Amino acid sequence: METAGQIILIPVIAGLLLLALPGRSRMLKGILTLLVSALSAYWAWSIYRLEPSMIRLSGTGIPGTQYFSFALDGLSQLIVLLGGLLGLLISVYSLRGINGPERFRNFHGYFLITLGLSFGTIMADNLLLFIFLWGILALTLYKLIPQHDDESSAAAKKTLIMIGSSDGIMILGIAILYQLTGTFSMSNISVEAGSALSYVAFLALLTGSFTKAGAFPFHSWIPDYTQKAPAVSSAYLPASFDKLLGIYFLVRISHDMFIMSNIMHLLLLVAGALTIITAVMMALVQHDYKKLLGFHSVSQVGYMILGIGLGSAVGIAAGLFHMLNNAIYKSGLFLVSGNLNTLTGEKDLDRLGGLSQRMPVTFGVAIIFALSISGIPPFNGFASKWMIYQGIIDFGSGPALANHLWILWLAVAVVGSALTLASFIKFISGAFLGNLPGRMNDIKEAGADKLLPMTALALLCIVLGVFATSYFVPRLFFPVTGEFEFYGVWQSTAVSVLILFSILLGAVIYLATVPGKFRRAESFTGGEKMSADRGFPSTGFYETIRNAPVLSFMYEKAYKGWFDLYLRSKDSILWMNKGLSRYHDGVLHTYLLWIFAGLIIILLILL
Amino acid sequence: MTVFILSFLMLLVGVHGVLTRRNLIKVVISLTIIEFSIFLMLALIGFISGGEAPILDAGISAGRMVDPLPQAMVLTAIVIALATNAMLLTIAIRLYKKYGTFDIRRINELKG
Amino acid sequence: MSDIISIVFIATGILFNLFGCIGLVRLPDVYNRLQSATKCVTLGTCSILLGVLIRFGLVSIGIKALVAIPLLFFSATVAAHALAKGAYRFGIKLGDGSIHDDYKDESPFNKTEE
Amino acid sequence: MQRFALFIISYIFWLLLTWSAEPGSIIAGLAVAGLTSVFFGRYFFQNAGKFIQPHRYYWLIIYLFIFTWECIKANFDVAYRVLHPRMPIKPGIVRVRLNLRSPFARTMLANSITMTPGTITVDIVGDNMYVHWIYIVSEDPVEYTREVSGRFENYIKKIFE
Amino acid sequence: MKGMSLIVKKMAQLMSGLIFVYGAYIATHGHLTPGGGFAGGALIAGAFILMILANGSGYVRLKRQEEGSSAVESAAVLMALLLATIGLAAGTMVFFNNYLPPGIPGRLISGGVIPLYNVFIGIEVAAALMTIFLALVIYKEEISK
Amino acid sequence: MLEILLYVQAGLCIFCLYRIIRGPTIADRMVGLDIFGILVVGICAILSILTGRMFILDIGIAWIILSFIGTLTLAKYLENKNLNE
Amino acid sequence: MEPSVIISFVIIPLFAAFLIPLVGRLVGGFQRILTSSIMLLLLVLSVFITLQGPETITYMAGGWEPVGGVPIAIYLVLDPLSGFLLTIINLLGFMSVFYAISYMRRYTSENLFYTLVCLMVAGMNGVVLSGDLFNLYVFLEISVISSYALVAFGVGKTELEASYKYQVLGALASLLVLFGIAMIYWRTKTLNIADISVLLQHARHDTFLVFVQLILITGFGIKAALIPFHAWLPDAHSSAPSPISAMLSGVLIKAVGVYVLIRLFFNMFQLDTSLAIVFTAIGALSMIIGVVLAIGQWDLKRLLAYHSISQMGYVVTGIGMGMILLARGGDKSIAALAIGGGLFHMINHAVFKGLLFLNAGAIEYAAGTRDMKKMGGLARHMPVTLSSSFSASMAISGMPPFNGFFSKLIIIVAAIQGEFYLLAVLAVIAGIVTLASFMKFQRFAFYNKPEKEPTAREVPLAMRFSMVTLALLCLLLSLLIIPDIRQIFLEPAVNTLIETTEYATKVLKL
Amino acid sequence: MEVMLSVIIGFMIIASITAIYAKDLLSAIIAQGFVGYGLVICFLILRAPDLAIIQIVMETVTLIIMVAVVLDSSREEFDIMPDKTQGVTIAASFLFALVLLIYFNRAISGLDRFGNHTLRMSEAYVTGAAEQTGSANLVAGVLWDFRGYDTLGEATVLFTAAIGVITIIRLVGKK
Ligand code: NA
Ligand code: NA
Repeated sequence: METAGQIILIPVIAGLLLLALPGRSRMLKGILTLLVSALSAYWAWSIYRLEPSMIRLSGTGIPGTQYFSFALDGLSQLIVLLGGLLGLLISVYSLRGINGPERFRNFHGYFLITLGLSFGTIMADNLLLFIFLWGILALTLYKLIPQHDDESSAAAKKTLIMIGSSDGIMILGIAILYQLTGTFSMSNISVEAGSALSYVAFLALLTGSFTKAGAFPFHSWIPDYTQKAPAVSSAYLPASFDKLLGIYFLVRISHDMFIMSNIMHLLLLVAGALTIITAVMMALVQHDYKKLLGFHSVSQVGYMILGIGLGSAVGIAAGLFHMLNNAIYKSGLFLVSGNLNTLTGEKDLDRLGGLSQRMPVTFGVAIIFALSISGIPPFNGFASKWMIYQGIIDFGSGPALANHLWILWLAVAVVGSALTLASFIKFISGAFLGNLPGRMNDIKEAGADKLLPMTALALLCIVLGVFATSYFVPRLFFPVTGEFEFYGVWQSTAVSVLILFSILLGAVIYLATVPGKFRRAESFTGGEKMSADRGFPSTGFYETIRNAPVLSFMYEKAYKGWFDLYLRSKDSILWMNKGLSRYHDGVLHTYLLWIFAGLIIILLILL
Repeated sequence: MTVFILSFLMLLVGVHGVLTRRNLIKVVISLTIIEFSIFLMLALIGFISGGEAPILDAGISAGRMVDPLPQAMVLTAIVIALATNAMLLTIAIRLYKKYGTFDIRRINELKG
Repeated sequence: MSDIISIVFIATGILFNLFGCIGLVRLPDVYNRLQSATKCVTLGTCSILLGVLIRFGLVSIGIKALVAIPLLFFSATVAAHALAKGAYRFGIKLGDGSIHDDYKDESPFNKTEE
Repeated sequence: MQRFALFIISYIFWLLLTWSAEPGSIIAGLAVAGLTSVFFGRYFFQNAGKFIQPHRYYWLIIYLFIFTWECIKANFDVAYRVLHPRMPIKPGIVRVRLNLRSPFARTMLANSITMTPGTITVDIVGDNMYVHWIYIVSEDPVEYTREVSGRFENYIKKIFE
Repeated sequence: MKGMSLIVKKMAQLMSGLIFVYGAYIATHGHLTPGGGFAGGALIAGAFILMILANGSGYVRLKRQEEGSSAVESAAVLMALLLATIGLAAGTMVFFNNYLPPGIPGRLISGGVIPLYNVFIGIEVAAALMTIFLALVIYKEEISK
Repeated sequence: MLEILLYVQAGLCIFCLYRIIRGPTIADRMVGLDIFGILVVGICAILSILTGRMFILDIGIAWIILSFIGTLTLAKYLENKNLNE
Repeated sequence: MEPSVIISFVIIPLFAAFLIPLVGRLVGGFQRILTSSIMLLLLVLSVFITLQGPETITYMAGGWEPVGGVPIAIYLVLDPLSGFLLTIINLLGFMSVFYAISYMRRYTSENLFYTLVCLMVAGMNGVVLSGDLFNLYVFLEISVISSYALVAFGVGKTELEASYKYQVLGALASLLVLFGIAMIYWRTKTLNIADISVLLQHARHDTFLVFVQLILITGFGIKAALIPFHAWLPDAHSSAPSPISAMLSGVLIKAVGVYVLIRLFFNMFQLDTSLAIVFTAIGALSMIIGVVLAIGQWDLKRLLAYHSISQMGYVVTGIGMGMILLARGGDKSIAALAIGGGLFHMINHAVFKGLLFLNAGAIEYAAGTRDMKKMGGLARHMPVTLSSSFSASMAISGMPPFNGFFSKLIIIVAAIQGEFYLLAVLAVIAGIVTLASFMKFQRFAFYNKPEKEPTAREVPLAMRFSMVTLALLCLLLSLLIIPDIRQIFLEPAVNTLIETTEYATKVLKL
Repeated sequence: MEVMLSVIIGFMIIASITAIYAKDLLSAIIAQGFVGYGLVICFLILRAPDLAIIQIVMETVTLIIMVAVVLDSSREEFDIMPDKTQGVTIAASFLFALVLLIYFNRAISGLDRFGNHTLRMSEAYVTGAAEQTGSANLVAGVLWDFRGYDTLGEATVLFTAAIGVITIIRLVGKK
């Protein structure tokens, strides 16, 4: 109980303290942050070791504490542990603060606040407390983007608007839950799906989880964020902590708070599938590697949702495991990208190349991460994806529509893996292979403080992959989901075939898309001239995809923001604004007319 | 009740003026007409048939007097109306200097 | 007795008022209307006030009427004069039937209205 | 002196208005009259000393009668012209020479002329007075001057100059 | 603002004093006859306005007059408020207490504090209306410059 | 008797209203309003007899004064407007 | 407590208002010091009174006791709801006046400014304390007339235009109110709200009452700037000097608009379902249309002004839902929740919207423009303004840990509880659009790259003080969610409305 | 009595319409003056001398201010400018008027008829209050004793207006 208080309060207080410190003492801040993170990780570990229990502060006699109830169950303990470890890793990486053009002074402070509040959010049992802390995280997320120019401030704005909006929608869901169950305590809520209200509540809470985790259609803040924020921020939040929280909450919803109906399962599966496909398609055509990673952050969420959407023990375990794996390799990738960015100052893959000689360690870990994310054995990404495939195949035996469609989910998962692979081949070859541009001759490998966490993460990728079935999955996830059977790791022909197929497909796509070096070509689609930074190498791509006119149409619309919920809503609101503003024509008599019209209408209603 | 209806009719005339006249001063005049009709209505409400003016005098007993309260209200309201009118007219004259017109349709820099 | 006299005065006054008002409606231009109306109505009202004075005698109310007469008289006079001058200065021409205008030379403003 | 005259007149006016022998009222009147003379005394009659010359009051009373008579006469005249179906009027503005010097006397003359039905003083410019006349009896300046102002001028002179 | 004709000027000088007296009469007799501070004050203002109308604005120093009337206005309404507050401060703890003896209705000195209120409000109203009027006149002079 | 006279006197207002509505010049309307003011003084006087109450004449006197000031303002408008233009 | 203390809320600012023109021109700085100190005094007094406990204090001006059970004096009633409003008014009044010490130095005629502010405060205090319909009208007029002048204080083209429109619509509203009062007097022959309440308690709900309620809802609806009666607000609130904008948006529309409406509809008339529905519908419309109108604005203060409409929509929706529930005889606890949410949002809105207007003033003071397109890059130069405006923006958008989050939360929870699902959804949507428009503000004012690097500097101390204090309040008011604190401040006010007829009982001591 | 009142109110309505529709602002002001003075007659008939006197005063003051305003500006209603929505607003206002008139008529049908007013709050103001306040004029008593608080507010409103006018009329607002 004391530990639970410490793990929340100490980082927050330390963070506030750091915010108050003057901006110059960066090293001091880094050390302090590391210290607090280590402490937190330790506390997280001890919390993980505790017996599941409820912690209520209402007995302390301090006014207002009846809302402060925390629940330690398997899930939250696990997530707290993962959070503690990830936080420690990132604090190591950001030890010396953030240098270069992206440096900004309040990173450490907000980092620690976010850390503490995340622990609170994960442990919270009272939904009001939960949404309260969850909402503050949106603000720290916003504050972790340095807004020094038009684009970064636009990205920050978009991020907070989307996250904040989802918070509002979650409030709606929470209110409905309260209406249905009469309690705010998550551990006491178990809603039978059926009434329209329960579906609305489910959808509302799902929105929150999806937005935080970055799933389709609420994903569009992630690419913008990752493109503009410093790599550490991206590694910290969109890649790991937001996923952690979002997926945690998704599990909470679908596993604990709702008794899922078939429709809910179908919904999650569709959302997962769409997330995988749309995001990876977008990732495929990015030139900005930070944005590319951003789209992959989205795409990987699809797998987690797919897994959790299955609803089976193996599915949920797979989802959580994938989340863990993703946090590891995606943080790693962001750190790699951060190294690339700070060392070269470039964001565009087309302007990089041949860095493998200059940055061998980075190159090595990047390959591990890339293989891992693409689901190649023996890395951790493979292990969790494989569990997802297993879950899907199991799922196929069920009676409902969603079960009958199992082959579709499987296909999406496999194709998604293949496309991921293709795009990471592009990333690796674009950044590390090929010719080294002349101006990058004197680039040196990053310092040990940067390399160490990356290497650690790469090792984790291997360890988690190799010992997945034998150690990690049973130890970590069985307490949460219950036990299940594995189909044997290498024996299953079906799974092996799938994996081989995906590797082949990925290679084919890559080769078809990138015949040699990337070209900078002005791209024209449907007569629309694309801006250079959004453009994609048209020739190579169209040679393969030419036969799919639907895809080209979709890409065109995607670039115009047709699938960006944010832009669409913005446009429609502004359209309404224009319409309404037109009637505020500045003439007094229009206003008088409204007043009397209103009076008459009210009269007619009242009578 | 005719008198009440008539005074309400006057109020409506004022409302009509407020709604249709586009001149700053005309709007003020229309508002004044509404004011008048409300004052009138209050005085009508307080009237008691055969009542005397509420001022004590030789031979006037307090028993048969009209209600002094609406009169006090109207008195206050008249002064308030005067204050409002003075302000409105002052603004109107300043606006005329700035915009060169009393036409409300041309005084619309603030919109949207 | 005084009642009857006072009523006679009042009736006469109202008669004068009537004449004045008819003049106000019938006469052709503003100067002529001023002529008839101001004078007749003022005198008529003075007559009514006299009626009041006679009715009550020299008590508070009668004295008020007495005080009111010169006040009314002077104010109406000055008002009529000011209106006449103002109208001319404003540029309102004498009516068609007018036969003489010596003031024309004094007033440089001959803007016509309506 | 001006102030004192105004004080007296104001006080009399107050007493007439209140028409009460209550001591409070009489004292309040003194205060009010005093204030009046403070605010407006400066602009009152230029030579208020004329107030204490009794013969002026004599002429004033005579004048009042004559004026009233003229008024009534003229009133009927105007009534006749207004009510007559053909409206026999010959209006116009005539110039009348003034023989009075003091501004106040001129004012009183103008007022008398204005209040007599049929004539209105339009303006006084220099020594000329312009009078609108509803029925100009003659085009001859001497004659119409006599018609318009001659009736009152002598009395006014005696009263106010 | 120009003055008006000689006739108007002379008559205004003659009458304004009487109008002032009448205004004072209405204000002080508010508890006996209709009127009171508001009507009386407006009449008093009328007396001053008449002078300015007739004689033109040149005859007073407008700015100083305006400031003066504004100050008088504040002082008068402050006095009225003080009168009302005295009831509170005097120990009765009643705001707007009529703490003077009521006297015999119909006499000038009656009604307790009411005549005092009327006097102060009369002054306030007169000064307020003067302020408004002078402000308009000053504005006119300023913009025509 | 007096009441009839009162009605007649009040009825005379219609003439003024006619002049105010018809004009034709602005000065005509002013004359109409001026005359109306004076007529009302008469109404006050008659009412004071009818009700026997002194203060109605107070109103009459106030009316005389204020209508005078009002008319002067209007006349002043006539005088000054042309000069300004 | 001595009942006559409550009269000081009116007398003290009036004394100040009358003294300033007299002494202000002789003693330099008198007006600033006097106004700030009396506002502080009133603030302390109102907090003190609130802490005294929830009893109702009536005070009869003139000391006239009821005759035969009929109240004849003007009643001043201090009940928890009035106390709640008093605190808001004087809090924001003090903050704005203190802010103005520096801000208003750029304007001429500070004496007039402070006089008018004191009058406005006196008027608002008078309105919320009044237990008499006509007295309420008189004080309402004092406050709105001074606000008319304050809106035009800059005497620029648009200021005057805004003030004119505001005045015409405001005058119309006042006339409707007066007309309504006349009608009520015609029926009940009394002006005392409590007495009227007793008389109307058992009245049949007939055409007369509908008509009067219609007139009053329109009149006070204009004052509260609820849609469709809102059109004057964006002009007026954006044209006034910023401390005044803060007071207009922060308290005036509440004190003379919403407060009176709820006081009359809950405590004077019988609750009526269809009226309650109309009231709520107006609130919901205001909530959503106001925010849609706001988001397209580029004039910072105009954006804020439109948000006032929207936020008052929240308040009215919350209270309206409670009204519907009570009128239908539904669950009182849910009604209490809804009304509590509305009132909570009322004070929250006062704080954060006041702060936002002060921020806008600071930005205008430093950067010389209100056009967000021309701003940018101020984050580095104005840290205090940045952080306080961020707090306020997040508070108004309903982001935790700021106060707005909790009030919106309560309103939404109450809406769901009361089965007003559409309203809950609308509230969420309005919240989202609010967030979007305040992110726009943050981005364009502080972070965007401007055409040329701004030379703005952080504003003077007095302005910073007010902004920082209000920003802290944005956080501290969150504590009102805690029942023990709520019991002191919010719940008694809610109970005043829930126990509709108790008002009359307590005031008349029946 | 009611007949005479009705006739005068009728005159006032005619004058109001004139005021609203006059093309010339000064004519409108004069017509409005007629309405105001007509109101005085109504007050006299309704036994409200206090109102009569204050109404004269205020009407005249308004007249003076209005004349001062048009003196500095144009008295044409406005320059020719076509108004597309004029027809709509006029039609709308007639509609509003019709509906409101109907419901006003229905609303007041249950209320006291003209002249049948009874007293509740003001009962105490009329009976025996003169002795208590010492004021023969009951309206003055009500104004300054029973409702002195209101009247102070009224004086404050006028004070506010004076301050407001000098605020608005300043030529320079910002340094
Ligand atoms: Na929100
Ligand atoms: Na900008």
